[in-house]
Amino acid sequence: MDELVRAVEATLFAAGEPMSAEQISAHLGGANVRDALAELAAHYEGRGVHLVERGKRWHFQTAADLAHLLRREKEEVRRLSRAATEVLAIVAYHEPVSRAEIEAIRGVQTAKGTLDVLMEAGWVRIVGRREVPGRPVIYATTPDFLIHFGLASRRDLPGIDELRAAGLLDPVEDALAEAMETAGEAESAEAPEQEESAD
Amino acid sequence: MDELVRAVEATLFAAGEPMSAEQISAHLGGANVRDALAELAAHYEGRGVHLVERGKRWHFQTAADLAHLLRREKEEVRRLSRAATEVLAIVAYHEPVSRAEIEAIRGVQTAKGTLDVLMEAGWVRIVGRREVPGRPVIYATTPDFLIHFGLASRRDLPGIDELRAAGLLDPVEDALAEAMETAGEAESAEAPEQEESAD
Amino acid sequence: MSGDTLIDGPAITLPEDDWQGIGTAASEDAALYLELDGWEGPLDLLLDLARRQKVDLRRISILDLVDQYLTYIERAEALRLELAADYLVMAAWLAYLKSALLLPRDEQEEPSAEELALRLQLRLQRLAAMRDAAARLMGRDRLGRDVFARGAPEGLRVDRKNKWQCDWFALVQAYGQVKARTQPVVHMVRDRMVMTLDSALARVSSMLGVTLDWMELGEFLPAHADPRLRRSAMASSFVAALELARLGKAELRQDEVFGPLHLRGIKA
Repeated sequence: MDELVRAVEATLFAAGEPMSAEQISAHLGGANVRDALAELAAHYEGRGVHLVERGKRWHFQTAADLAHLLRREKEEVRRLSRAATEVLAIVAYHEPVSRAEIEAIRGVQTAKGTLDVLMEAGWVRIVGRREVPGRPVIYATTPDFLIHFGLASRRDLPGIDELRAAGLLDPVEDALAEAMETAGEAESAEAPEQEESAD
Repeated sequence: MDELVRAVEATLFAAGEPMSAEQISAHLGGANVRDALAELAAHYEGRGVHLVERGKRWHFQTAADLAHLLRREKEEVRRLSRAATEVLAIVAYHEPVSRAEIEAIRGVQTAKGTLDVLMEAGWVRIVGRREVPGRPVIYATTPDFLIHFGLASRRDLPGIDELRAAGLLDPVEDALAEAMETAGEAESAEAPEQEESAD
Repeated sequence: MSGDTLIDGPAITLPEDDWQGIGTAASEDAALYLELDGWEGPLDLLLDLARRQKVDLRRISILDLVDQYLTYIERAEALRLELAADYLVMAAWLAYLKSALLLPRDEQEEPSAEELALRLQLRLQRLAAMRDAAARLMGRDRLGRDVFARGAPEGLRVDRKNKWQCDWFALVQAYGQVKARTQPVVHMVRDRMVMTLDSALARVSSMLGVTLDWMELGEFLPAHADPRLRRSAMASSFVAALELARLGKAELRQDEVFGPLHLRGIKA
């Protein structure tokens, strides 16, 4: 391999920025580097790296068709936190629902980040604003939510009585469970109208 | 040209630092890149840029024989004091090694700062403690050390095989014991009856 | 560095010309000084002297080496130079070693002078080996000095994207737990007809006053009461019967286990 070609190759490889033929030449003691540049460009054609000339200055760059290799997305599977799961459940059962309403139901403040996570996951989206003072943003679930959880529609979400029958509720006092049952039934029956009337 | 070879070439050209075969593979969706690496290394042999393996990690670098062309505009690398170079050599050839062991070889106290300089350069690191009274910290070289000095592995350390064969990496005590034994044998050769009775 | 070590040439004349450790003072002011900092301690100086023997370190003459060291230190003292303590300690030790080496072998103490000399020799070999290794290491093609990585790598970016995981069960359970946690606790006791113990006592004792015959407990209950009231009345009347018996106002009879309970009043 020609020594000058090697020298040009190494110079351009190590250079911190693109170099003109004159700069390369000056760097290599005044040699004429045109032929060497042409030979290198031809050699790298079709390889994973190309020698390209941009505005009279030369540099190596990754082949355009491999650019996707430089930026890769890596998916990390992460379990939804307990708080986020609760918020998601509340949105699913009560949608559309504002953050203040979610907080009222959970009995604790809901960090903004929790809703962001659910939106990042693609399960919750903003569907508008409630026409009450402050015009709070209201949230609802997305079609992706139904797909992910294998639900044909939101009506497939089990009612409280079913939850208890399935043993999904923590053991509680009979009176409490009884009260909840009544409340739950009333709620599931009234829920749609209630939401609308709240507007 | 093989697409995988192109992809490996592009990845290593673009990478900011050396990559192991596993890292390259992970970046390229799990492909087996060993053959591609070998092919690339062979292709670049003799060119102005080489593909080299240092401590199981691969990177491109300019050919060593072109150093005179490239050096002039580059900053001179950090000059190490004589003490620091000696300490570095002792760590590299004896690792893992405690400060007391370094001092035993050099015959002088080693300033804490000397080891700090080597750790700051990224060539030496603490790898644990020796389980002897006082539990002294022990030092070893880093992957960056191999990269900087162009060593594929510690086995490439200049003259390490000869030093080991000559027993020069063994502690003085061991060598002394061995030498005394040899001397004893030589002596006993002169007085065979004594030696046999001692057996 | 040895190059920094300055000493006036004529003042200390060492046997060989290729002396590496000591240079000639650049200035003519005749200020003689010896910079022992040029060596990293006595062992370093000894190694320098040993190398001047121009033989393999395995074959150096320890006696010659000791002599050279002691000469060096004596001259330094003659020049009234301050010597670091460790150089003097080494000098004293070497003087001892020399005298021991000169003794007939039988008179030597343990450890023998030969062993001490050998130990010194081994140490010098090891230091020399590491010094050479360091020089060879530094002379390699070093990244950033002799070989160069790509000047402007594009860099590989891995954008991490979270894929959130949650299942139906967790979702539904979470909702159930929110409900269980936040539902106001309402304890409702239904209005129930009961017969209190007081009223049972009054009723039973007044009915006992009417007749002296044995009466079964059931006969004391309200005849057409609601079944739930009857259960309450039965319990209260039983406790009332026990209370009246305790007070000596009535006596109880039960003919068999779980059989009907009879009671009658006792005349005061």
